[in-house]
Amino acid sequence: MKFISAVIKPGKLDEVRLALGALGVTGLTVTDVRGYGRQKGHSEIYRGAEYSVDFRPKIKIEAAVPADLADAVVTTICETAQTGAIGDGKVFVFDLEQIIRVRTGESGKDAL
Amino acid sequence: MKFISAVIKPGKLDEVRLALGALGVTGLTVTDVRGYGRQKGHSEIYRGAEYSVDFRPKIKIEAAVPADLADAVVTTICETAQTGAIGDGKVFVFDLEQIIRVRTGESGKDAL
Amino acid sequence: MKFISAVIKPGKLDEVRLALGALGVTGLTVTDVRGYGRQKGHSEIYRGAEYSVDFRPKIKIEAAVPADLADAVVTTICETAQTGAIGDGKVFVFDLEQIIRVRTGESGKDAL
Amino acid sequence: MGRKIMKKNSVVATVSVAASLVCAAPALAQEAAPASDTSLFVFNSMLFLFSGMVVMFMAAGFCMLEAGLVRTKNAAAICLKNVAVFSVSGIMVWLTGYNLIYGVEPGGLLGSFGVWSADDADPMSVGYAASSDWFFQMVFVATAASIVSGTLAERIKFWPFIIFTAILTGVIYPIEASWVWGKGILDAKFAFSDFAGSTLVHATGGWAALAGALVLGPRRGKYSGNHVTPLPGSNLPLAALGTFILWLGWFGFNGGSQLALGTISDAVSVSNVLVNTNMAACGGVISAMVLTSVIYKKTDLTIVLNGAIGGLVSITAGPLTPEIWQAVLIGAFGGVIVTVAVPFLDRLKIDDVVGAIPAHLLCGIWGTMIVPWTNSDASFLGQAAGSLMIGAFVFVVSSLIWIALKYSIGIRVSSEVEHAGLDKSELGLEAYPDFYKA
Amino acid sequence: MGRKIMKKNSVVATVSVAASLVCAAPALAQEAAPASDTSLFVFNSMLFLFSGMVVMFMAAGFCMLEAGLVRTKNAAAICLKNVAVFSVSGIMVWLTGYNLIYGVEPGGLLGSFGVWSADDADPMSVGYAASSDWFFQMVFVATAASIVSGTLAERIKFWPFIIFTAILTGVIYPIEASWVWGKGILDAKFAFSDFAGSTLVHATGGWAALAGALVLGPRRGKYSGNHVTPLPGSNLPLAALGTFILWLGWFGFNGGSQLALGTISDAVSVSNVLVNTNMAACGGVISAMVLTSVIYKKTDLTIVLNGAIGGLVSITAGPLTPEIWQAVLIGAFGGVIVTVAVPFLDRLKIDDVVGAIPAHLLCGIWGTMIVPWTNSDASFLGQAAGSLMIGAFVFVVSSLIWIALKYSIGIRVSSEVEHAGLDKSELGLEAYPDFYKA
Amino acid sequence: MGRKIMKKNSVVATVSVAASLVCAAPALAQEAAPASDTSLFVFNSMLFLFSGMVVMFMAAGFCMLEAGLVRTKNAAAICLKNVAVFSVSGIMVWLTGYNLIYGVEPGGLLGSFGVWSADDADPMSVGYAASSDWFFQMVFVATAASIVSGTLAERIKFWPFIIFTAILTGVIYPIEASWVWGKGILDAKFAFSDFAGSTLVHATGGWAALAGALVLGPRRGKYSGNHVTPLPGSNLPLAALGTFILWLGWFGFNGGSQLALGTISDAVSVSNVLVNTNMAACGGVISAMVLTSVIYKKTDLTIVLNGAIGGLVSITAGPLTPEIWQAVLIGAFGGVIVTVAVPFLDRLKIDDVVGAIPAHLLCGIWGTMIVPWTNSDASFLGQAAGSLMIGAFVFVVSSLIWIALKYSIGIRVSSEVEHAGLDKSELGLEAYPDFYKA
Ligand SMILES: Nc1ncnc2c1ncn2[C@@H]1O[C@H](COP(=O)(O)OP(=O)(O)O)[C@@H](O)[C@H]1O
Ligand SMILES: Nc1ncnc2c1ncn2[C@@H]1O[C@H](COP(=O)(O)OP(=O)(O)O)[C@@H](O)[C@H]1O
Ligand SMILES: Nc1ncnc2c1ncn2[C@@H]1O[C@H](COP(=O)(O)OP(=O)(O)O)[C@@H](O)[C@H]1O
Repeated sequence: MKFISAVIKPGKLDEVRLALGALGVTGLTVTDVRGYGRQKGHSEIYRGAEYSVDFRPKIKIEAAVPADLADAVVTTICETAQTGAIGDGKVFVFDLEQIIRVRTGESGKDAL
Repeated sequence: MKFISAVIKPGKLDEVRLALGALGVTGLTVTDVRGYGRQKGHSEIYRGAEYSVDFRPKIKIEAAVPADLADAVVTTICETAQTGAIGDGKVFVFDLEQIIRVRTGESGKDAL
Repeated sequence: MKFISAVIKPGKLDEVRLALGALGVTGLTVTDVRGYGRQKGHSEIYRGAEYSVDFRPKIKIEAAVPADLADAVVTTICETAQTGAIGDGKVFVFDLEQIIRVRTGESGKDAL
Repeated sequence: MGRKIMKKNSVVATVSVAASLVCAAPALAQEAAPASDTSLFVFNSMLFLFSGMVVMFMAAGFCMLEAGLVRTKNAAAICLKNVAVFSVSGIMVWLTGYNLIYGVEPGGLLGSFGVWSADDADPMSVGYAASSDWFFQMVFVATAASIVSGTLAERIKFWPFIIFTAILTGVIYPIEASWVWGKGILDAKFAFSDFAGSTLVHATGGWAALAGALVLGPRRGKYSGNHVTPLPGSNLPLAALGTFILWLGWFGFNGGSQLALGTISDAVSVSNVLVNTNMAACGGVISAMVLTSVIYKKTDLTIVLNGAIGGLVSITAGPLTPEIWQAVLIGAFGGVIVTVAVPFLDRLKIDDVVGAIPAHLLCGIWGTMIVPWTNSDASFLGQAAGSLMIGAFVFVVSSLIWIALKYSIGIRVSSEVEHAGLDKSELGLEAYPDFYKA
Repeated sequence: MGRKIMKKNSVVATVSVAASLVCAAPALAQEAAPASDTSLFVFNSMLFLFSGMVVMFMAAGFCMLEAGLVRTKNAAAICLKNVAVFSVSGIMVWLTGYNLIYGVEPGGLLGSFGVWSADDADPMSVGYAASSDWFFQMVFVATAASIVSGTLAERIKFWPFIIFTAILTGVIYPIEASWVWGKGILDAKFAFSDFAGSTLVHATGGWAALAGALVLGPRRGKYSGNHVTPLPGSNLPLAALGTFILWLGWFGFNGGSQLALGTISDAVSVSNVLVNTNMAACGGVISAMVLTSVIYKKTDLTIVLNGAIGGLVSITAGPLTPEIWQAVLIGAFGGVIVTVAVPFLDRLKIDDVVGAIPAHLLCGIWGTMIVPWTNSDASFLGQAAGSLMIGAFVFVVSSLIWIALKYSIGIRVSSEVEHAGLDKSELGLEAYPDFYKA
Repeated sequence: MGRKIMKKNSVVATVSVAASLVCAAPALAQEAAPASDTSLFVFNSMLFLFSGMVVMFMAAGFCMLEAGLVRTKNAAAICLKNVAVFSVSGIMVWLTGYNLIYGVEPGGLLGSFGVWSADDADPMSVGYAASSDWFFQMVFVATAASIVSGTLAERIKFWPFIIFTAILTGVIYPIEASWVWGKGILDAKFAFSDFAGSTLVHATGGWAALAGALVLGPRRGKYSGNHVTPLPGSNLPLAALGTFILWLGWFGFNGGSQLALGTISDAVSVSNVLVNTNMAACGGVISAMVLTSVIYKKTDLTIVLNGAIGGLVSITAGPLTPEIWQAVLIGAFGGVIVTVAVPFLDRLKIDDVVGAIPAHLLCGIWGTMIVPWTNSDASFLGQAAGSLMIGAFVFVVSSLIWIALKYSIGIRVSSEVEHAGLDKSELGLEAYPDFYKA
């Protein structure tokens, strides 16, 4: 089983969710995060003093998926979350040792 | 060492924290997240227009634990976070290569 | 490739970001989290009733880095995030199977 | 320049620190040329209209205070209730309220039911426009009703609450008010004195709220065993704004209750009322501020805001007769009551979300009982009789209605709705949808 | 005690429920000694000044209502617009507005251009201070302008909006207002009756907003195919506060429009106006509350707030003549209009962020057309003529200006700016920087 | 209909654009029948009471402005300070303030210490109710005190701040005000003219704030080397609301400072004062809006709000005498001062959280110095003398008190408390506990 974590632009969440759903990903967990990277922040002026806002708002999507689906998931995220502009984000793939469904205690693929 | 990440219902945090503490888990990190899964969102009406709120508020709990404690931790989370209703959440278990305590630089079990 | 996740005190974010940048870490993802650990919460009084606030605000920093940089990153975080007081936080090191840049589809080191 | 014009000939008078009783003014005023009949009529009507507008704005004050002291998930619902309360009050005072209050026989117990309409057939003998008086009375009723929503917030169902409000404003309040302001039994038999409504408005609202709180029960999660879990208010700047608005409105509330402005004596009285009203609020703030700091080592803003309200309610039964130092003390003791009673109610597991029972009910009783200290026309016995009679009537009738509602349509939302918040469940929206909630 | 002083000799009058027509008052009032010339002058000026101040505060009401109904990322921008609108209005009414309104020939179409200055050369024949009147007229113009900003929020560029505001307040409003209040063509030829401006102020603002909404287009993401995606308001307690402030301001708006206070008849009229104004708002709230609950099974606070405004706008054309039950009904129908029209506009893909078109335009037309029901001096034909003529003029001229602005300097921010929010892009800051936004 | 009643006979007067000097009015007014003694008394008292109520509401305005411009972690603390300041001011003006102001010998330097009480023994020679005047003076003192809390926000300890407030309102302000409004030295020797308090209230508050800012030092993290790190305000809609409330309150502040309303001349003057006050605010908004847009390519709402205040403060020393265009210019220059001075103070590393020093101190000086432009009774020399003498007195005494407090009980919270925020540390709660903070 793989655990896929992707940092994407906030406006892309709905598209990605729908595309992953179509692919058979049954669940997602989403977190609001701030990102720092090649895409530079912007500067704001407040009462005449300039300051730079280094971090940009991003969305982190996490999904546990069967190992055989992992590649497709990664590709789908890349395709749907792409705008082509700097700051589109990253996808991280981890090995997932175990997953358990709280409600039933089922584990592994059954827990998805 | 294992890294346990659990997505649970917001109302269950206190119970889970107390149960894990009793088990000997010394620390936790908590994040507010939104979840999407079998448990469907609900629809709201704002000024006569219906819209669906797809994501439900969830809480993510993360704890690094010694490998031998991992199973007990998973079981405890499942037991205390369970309501029996859809949307109770998942527990993910990862392998943790290393953990270091910032304050002292201690690593491994000593850092817990 | 390694994935480093650090929980630190909120006031230390800027320092850590600058130090990591100097080290060659090109990107970071930051999440606001709440931590529970040795550092106890505090109690507040609202309208004459005391209650304990168990969780303390913390910042989680995540960075994917080349394996050879991992140790330096961990050390740098520990050094810059340290105040010496309880609650300085932890650094977790995970193995990262894969990283992909959404914009280009590049993977591995090229994606950093 | 402007500052000087009048000071020239007034410097003697204004610097005098000799305490001349304000009651002296009327006597002297007779010498001055009186205002014409028309001017008198206009002054009186203006006092009602202007004061009424300021009191109307208290609806916004209650709304902000309550919205600031509930949790985010119930903030829109409490705003809805406040808007609805003011609207329902207006309708009910028109339909039955006004004529219940003023249609009572001298010394009587129950006025006449009937829709009100303006009668200006004989304006000079009345001395003010009929509608100006109605407007002023109406906003008072709305004030009493606003008190209840705060106490019962975060768990009461919307429509049953509205039904109760209609009965409170259309029947309960008018009946008890008729006993005093309508020259009914309490006025005739006990010379009960309540200038602007410490008892008639504030304690009445407080009794209705207390009855509701007892029948409804506390919010889930507030009390477990002997432990109290605070459920902190979500937007304290709004609560502070609400308090300032109420403070402002109180000048209209107490000042307008002089009911006349066309003579020197009335103008002096209104002025004295405003000063005493303000000083009592200052007293309430300062005593609450000092006391919370001493007891808790922290200065709890929400208690201090309640202290301001407590001071204002305390002076409302008799804002004309005290010397300033007396007004300060009366208000300051109101602040003490609030500071002590808020945690005490929690001990009794009576869950009053915004502290309305301490501020309006307890300070209302205190303010009523202390009137004889400064006003020899009132007696402790008469005041006690009025407090008791009105309290018993309002509490019993309110309890019966709450119980009837509870066992018919139900007054409390389900535990799921309470957990999710009334905003989502009853209104279908959120008060602050963009903000991430902890 | 206070409560009783005047009640003694008024108990007969006030409890009477016989419906005497308010028009009876003037006749009787003649018998009373009139106020002196000076008192009359002061009363009239005070009415203007005090009402004007309360109406000025409506600027804060609009600001809060709109800030509460936009998303966080545009909340500071809408505040900026509201502050700017009030300032620009003041300047324009001085430069051209006032003399366009009152410098028109009797029965004419266009007043004179010219800067206003106070002329108090012959105070007694005028009857009030020139500046007091100007102040009152000025705040009316600002009200009309405030309506536009709400509809066009979250996507319009700041400076083009300011240019439009200057033209609206300096030229468009003054010209149409001159036709009625300046005794121009609509007053002379059609006896068009609009007491405080259902058409002259509110529908005018609404037409200008509608023209703008059509030229500007909806916010991105609001409509896709036949699907409407709500973009919920970010701070509903502020929206409730804004509504209460507007409600308060309306007492000055309608009450001050009696334009005189120095006689018994005028004092009675102002009082009746206030009561009817309040009752119409109550009606609007209650009908919107019931209707949304029935249709959607939820009580949408934002619609209820619009209902209050809708009720107030509906009564504004004729707040003096209705009986109370008529005022309630007129307002209640305003609440119905709002509840139905808000989703209807969405069907037409007209994106009105705060519901200003239903509340100000549609209810403005309704309020204007219903005047003849209670006021025999007005005719349905005359009212229709005025509504049409003013509507056509304001809508056409506004559209032309919006189009001219669109194809010259542009009126709409880029899609990136709209996505990021106007606050960051146009103001360089955030309304709530500390809060984490979902 | 309503609109037309009076316009009939006034159309000639109101459309005249000939600029007749307002001073002409008094002369003509003599012909009209005067108001009766009683009406005069009531009008004057009403002016004080009503204006006083509106000025009292400025306390809410300051509270909202400041709560909006601090960070969330200090928002409840600043609300507490504002409530406390208003309460302490009321007590101090009663205990010592009023008699220090008006108990001074003509031409003198120091009034008498003594508790105030109302003396209405000879109402007709005074011409207004004693309490109405006291109420009006009291709210002025509270205004001066409110200025200080904004500048020193987010780092000052609560109780030392309260002690300073008590001294400022009970001693410092009263002494300097006695020199002018009490007919002391500055009035007698320099004919110093300050209609409503550009210097006496606003610059005084500003000097006290500046002294405090220097002794207290900037917030941690604001300045590092030559770099300025903004610490943005957390709730700009509240700041906008506060500004509108202040704007409204200013009509009472300046209008009430005419001190009389019972003659045609006074009614005209109050009206002119209101118009000029409004136009100066418009000028301040527009100049700040244009200037920030030109300099920074962004229209900074917070500067624009300061611009409104700056315009209002600028006109306060002489709102009666300017023509409208002069009022606009005086206010507009106030807006320029604010826009330029805010970043300039940052260069000097004087940390003024809400911009009170530019708006109240600098614009207060500007407003005072420009009086002779429109008022020939004032001289530049006299104005300069007054500005200097009051400035030196207030600044030196305030500095001494701040220093004394600093080295006795300490005035600054620890760095941990500052980091955590005053709300948690001094109040034990949070202003917005439900919201997740970035
Ligand atoms: N090494 C990294 N570790 C963790 N997150 C990263 C890393 N690099 C980038 N990110 C995340 O990805 C986002 C986009 O990265 P950025 O370098 O700005 O653009 P791009 O991926 O298009 O080159 C960042 O805002 C940050 O949240
Ligand atoms: N595959 C997944 N990957 C990551 N998070 C998931 C996944 N499936 C579910 N979740 C998280 O678990 C929560 C509960 O899952 P859901 O399917 O609704 O109920 P249940 O676990 O009871 O079947 C979701 O809201 C989501 O946050
Ligand atoms: N076992 C753990 N798993 C996950 N997070 C932890 C764990 N222990 C501590 N933390 C995080 O690290 C933070 C600091 O830990 P704490 O024990 O308070 O201090 P210290 O690390 O200085 O001993 C906690 O607030 C929590 O967020």
